[in-house]
Amino acid sequence: MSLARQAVEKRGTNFELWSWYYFRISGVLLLFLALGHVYVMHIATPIEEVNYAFVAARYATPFWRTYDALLLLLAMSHGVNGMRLILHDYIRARSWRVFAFSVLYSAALIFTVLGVLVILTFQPQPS
Amino acid sequence: MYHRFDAIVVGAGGAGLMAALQLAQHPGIRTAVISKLYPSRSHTGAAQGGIGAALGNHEEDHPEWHTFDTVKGGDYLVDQDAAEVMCREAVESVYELEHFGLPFSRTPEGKIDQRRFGGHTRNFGEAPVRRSCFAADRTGHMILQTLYQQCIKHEVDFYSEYQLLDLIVNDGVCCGIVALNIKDGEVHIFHAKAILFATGGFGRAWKITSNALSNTGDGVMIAARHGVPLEDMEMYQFHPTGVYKLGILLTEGARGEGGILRNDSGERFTERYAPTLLDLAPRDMVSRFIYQEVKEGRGIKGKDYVHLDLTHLGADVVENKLPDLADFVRVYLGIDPVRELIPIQPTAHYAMGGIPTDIDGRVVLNAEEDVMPGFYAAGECACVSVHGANRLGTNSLVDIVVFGRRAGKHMARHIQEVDFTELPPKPDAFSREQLGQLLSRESGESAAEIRQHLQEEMMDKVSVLRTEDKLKAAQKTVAQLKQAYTRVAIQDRQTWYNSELLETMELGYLLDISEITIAGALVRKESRGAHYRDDYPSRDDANFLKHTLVYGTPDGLMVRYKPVKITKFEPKERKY
Amino acid sequence: MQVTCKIRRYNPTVDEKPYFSVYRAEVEPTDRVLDVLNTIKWYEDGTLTYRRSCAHGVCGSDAMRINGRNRLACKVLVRDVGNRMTIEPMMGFKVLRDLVVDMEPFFEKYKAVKPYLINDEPAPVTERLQSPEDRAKYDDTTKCILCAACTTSCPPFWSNPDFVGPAALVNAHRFIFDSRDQRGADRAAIISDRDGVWRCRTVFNCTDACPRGIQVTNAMEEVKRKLLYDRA
Amino acid sequence: MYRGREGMWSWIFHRVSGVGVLLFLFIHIVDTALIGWGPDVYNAVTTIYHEWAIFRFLQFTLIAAVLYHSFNGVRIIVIDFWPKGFQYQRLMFYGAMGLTVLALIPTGVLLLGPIFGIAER
Ligand SMILES: Cc1cc2nc3c(=O)[nH]c(=O)nc-3n(C[C@H](O)[C@H](O)[C@H](O)COP(=O)(O)OP(=O)(O)OC[C@H]3O[C@@H](n4cnc5c(N)ncnc54)[C@H](O)[C@@H]3O)c2cc1C
Ligand code: HEM
Ligand code: SF4
Ligand code: F3S
Ligand code: FES
Repeated sequence: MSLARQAVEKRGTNFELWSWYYFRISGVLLLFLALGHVYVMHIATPIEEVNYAFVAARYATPFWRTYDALLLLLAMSHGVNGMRLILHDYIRARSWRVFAFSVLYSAALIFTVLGVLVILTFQPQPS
Repeated sequence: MYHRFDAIVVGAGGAGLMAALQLAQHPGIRTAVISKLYPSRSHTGAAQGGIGAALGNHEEDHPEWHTFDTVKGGDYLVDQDAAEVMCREAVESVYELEHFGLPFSRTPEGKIDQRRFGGHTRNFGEAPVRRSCFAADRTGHMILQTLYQQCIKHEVDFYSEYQLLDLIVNDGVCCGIVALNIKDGEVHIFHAKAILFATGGFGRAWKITSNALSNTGDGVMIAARHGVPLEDMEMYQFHPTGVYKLGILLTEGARGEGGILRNDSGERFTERYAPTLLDLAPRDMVSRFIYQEVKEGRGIKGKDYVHLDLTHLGADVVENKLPDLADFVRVYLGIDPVRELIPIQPTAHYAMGGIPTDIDGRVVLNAEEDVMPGFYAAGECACVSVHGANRLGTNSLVDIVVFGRRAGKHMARHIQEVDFTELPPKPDAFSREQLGQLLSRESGESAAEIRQHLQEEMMDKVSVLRTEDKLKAAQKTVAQLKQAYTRVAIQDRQTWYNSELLETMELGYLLDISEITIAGALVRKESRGAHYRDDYPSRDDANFLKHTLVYGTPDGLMVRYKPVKITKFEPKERKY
Repeated sequence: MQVTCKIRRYNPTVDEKPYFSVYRAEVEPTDRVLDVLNTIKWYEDGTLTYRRSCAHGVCGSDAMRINGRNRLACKVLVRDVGNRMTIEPMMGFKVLRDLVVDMEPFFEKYKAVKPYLINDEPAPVTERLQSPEDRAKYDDTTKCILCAACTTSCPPFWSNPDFVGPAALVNAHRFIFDSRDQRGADRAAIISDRDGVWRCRTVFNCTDACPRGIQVTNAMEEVKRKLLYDRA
Repeated sequence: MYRGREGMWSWIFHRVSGVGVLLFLFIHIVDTALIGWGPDVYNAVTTIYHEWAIFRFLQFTLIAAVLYHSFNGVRIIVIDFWPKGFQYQRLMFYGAMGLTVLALIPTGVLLLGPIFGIAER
């Protein structure tokens, strides 16, 4: 079978196009969210003041919870998509690749669930 | 290894690919293309200026006018029946190339753009005509790419980096070739019903040349070894505008767009020699004008070159119509062609002569035109004699597409009519012995020194201006060099990708070609087209309106003649 | 002038691993690097192996790494590289011998993008018309000589040899943007594959390496945008 | 080795910074999750972040990575969507670098200053 035909057969969807597009869109959103996050947490607030109370106060409003949830989901999907490309680039052996992708996707799932749970369920305790 | 195909095409330049494409259109015919270079590396890709065809996209034009120019340009040594066929089929061939996808430059109406070229005129010599169809100054590149692309589309079988070593002839019938897989050094036998040689030119016999390092005339000499005579080998074209010292070609399109040649005092010297066509006179003449200027001390700073002046054309024309030329000049000379004059000198360029064929590409063996069944040739290695004593610019690309096409078609017919001829016993014995000798000789002469000596001698004595004395001297030198070559030794003993071995074999072909060229030049005691003899400065139709055929025989070279075919145009004095 | 030339050598049939040979040669500043190689091969070491043909940058035979960058040996002058040069084969393809690499996979990729005009309508008697503006859209990418300098300078390609690579994409562009071609979509299927144009990370090494001055990266960006916007 | 130019360096940095930020994101999720264990645990961890110089350096690097990745990300997007973008890729690389360095100055003073005794809070 010619290489050309193989490529056509393999495709079926335009997944890579959307992945590429998603990098750009999530990138633009992240530009504001991530830089905003860095600004708020590291520049505007002296880092010594970032403690339990600070976080608790912040999470009193749904705004910051939404903000953080968005940031988390976007950064995670964008970053994992990036890692997917990188692994595809550098890990050529099939077995290793299966292993690497399993690790990546499992980690992504576990950490996303963990992160989302924290953001949604956090209840400040009196200190 | 043994292979069997119906057709073998040796050479993947314009001529070879065009033939292969014709063959590929017959699903029943199995074709292989053998080439020592990857197809896209063939020297057709270097052609710049354009391909001539009387499309008349700008102004009235007719194939007959084109035929006349071709005949006159070739100083009447052209076989006119062939020229007629070529100029007629040029038109459909160019359209066919366009349909294949060739990206021609376009006129505002979207048609193929055309420009002027040396020697191409309207109404039998009245004034220059726009006949050269072009794609910027990369026409050859586009032809080569387009044909290669079409071959991919038609799934042609390529054996790239296989070097032709020998032709297999059994009892007068051509039945195969021997080739070396350059990569692993294995010798392959290709058995076939029809074999086409399209191996290109041999400019590397000269020191200053526009030709590729691989243009060494392999096919021409291998054919000659099997009793095929070589026709009109003394007719070798020097292109007027090669980059000084390097020989890299600067297209005639530059003059087609209005470029001017100037001598040391800035004079447009062509006015003195060719008042009508000026800088666009045919190449043999312009090259001679330059040699004349140099000889009379009007070369730049008294040296052996003159200037090509494009400064009045403006940046727009130079950058858009001659972009590659501008690039060459900038890279290799460090000069800006928009503002500065370009040093140029004539450069060995094109072989009008070669393996004699009829208009269907069949190789002919004598004046009676007896053919060698199954053997075809097309392109620069062949001589249908459409170029006679001097080829017009753009006519070589026409030659390769028209006669490549015709040869391919004829082969397809031939293949359906005949059976395979059996191979003779041990068809590869000669090649193996040749390789074995070169690989085993421990010490001896250096190929590089022989090559250098040969090229200098040919440049000095067998180029634009020739005399009996010079030719005799060159003949002696070449004989000595051939002697030395029998003792040549190489350093590389590997069979794996041994390029030194191949270069050394190629030198052998160049030596033989030079010998034959000189033999032809010595017997032609007249001046005609590219062959100019200081001692016989005029054309002599009474004695020399005929082709030379040089045969290699065990007792040395033998010269015979073949009449020129004249149909419409009686020889006249050639003035421009 | 005298130049010192360090060349990476390797003959897989006899050498265990690649090594460097150092040569000195007497050349002119205006000589090409190819002339340096020829001088060495012809007068010093006949076993030195490389490809070459046209000697003026139009056939694409002699792309190699000269002082760490992909160049055609016949298109770089000695005066531009100085009197010390290191010459190595292109990266990413198997070395066959010294500076010669295996080009088969390269041409396979080229073929994969269907690099030929596809137009099934019966051709007219004369030429198909095309306006100069339409012709200009793909002019740049018609210049490609398939030298592989771009593809072998591309980091994603080095690690992932399945990437079709810039050269094939340049040639796809050549046809996608040709108004006479009818089946850009077919070709796009291959290009938009996992190892298609989306693998390009805009590294620009390819553009820098292209001896024909083709804006390689831009050609790929045009292809990406075409895929993105033209969703027929 | 290949001697790439700005485009290659920008890509190497982009890739490295992207991976770096993603790894940090994983860590960051874990440390934030500790907040569920109450103020004592959480504050203990954040204190380490604040007091240990090495963590301040890490944070600085992280911010540098985020900044560079963001600015260069914009550069890539401009190249992708603006037909003339490719002509300015080199310029934009220096632009992204410049902005990163610029933004890192106040960050550096705030984060690293205390270690060297400047900008004491
Ligand atoms: C710089 C330059 C510019 C030119 N410009 C023009 C122009 O503007 N217009 C014009 O009409 N003409 C022009 N010409 C002339 C024209 O380009 C050539 O004559 C023509 O392209 C020759 O084509 P070909 O197919 O015969 O041979 P080539 O294209 O030279 O191909 C020869 C083929 O044979 C193969 N081959 C050779 N020896 C062997 C072997 N031993 N074993 C296996 N394969 C072998 C090679 O690999 C190659 O594939 C130009 C020529 C030059 C040098
Ligand atoms: C802040 C704004 C961000 C912007 C504007 C941005 C932009 C981009 C863009 C455009 C790409 C695609 C690169 C390409 O196709 O060549 C990309 C890749 C990547 N990004 Fe981001 N990004 C941002 C934030 C992040 C964050 C927060 C992370 C980590 C979680 C991240 C991790 C990655 C990774 C790993 C890649 C893949 C790199 C590669 O393949 O070379 N990015 N980014
Ligand atoms: S795009 Fe340029 S570098 Fe790439 S193969 Fe074509 S000519 Fe060579
Ligand atoms: S080097 Fe490679 S990543 Fe893209 S811009 Fe060129 S193909
Ligand atoms: S030898 Fe032809 S490109 Fe260099």
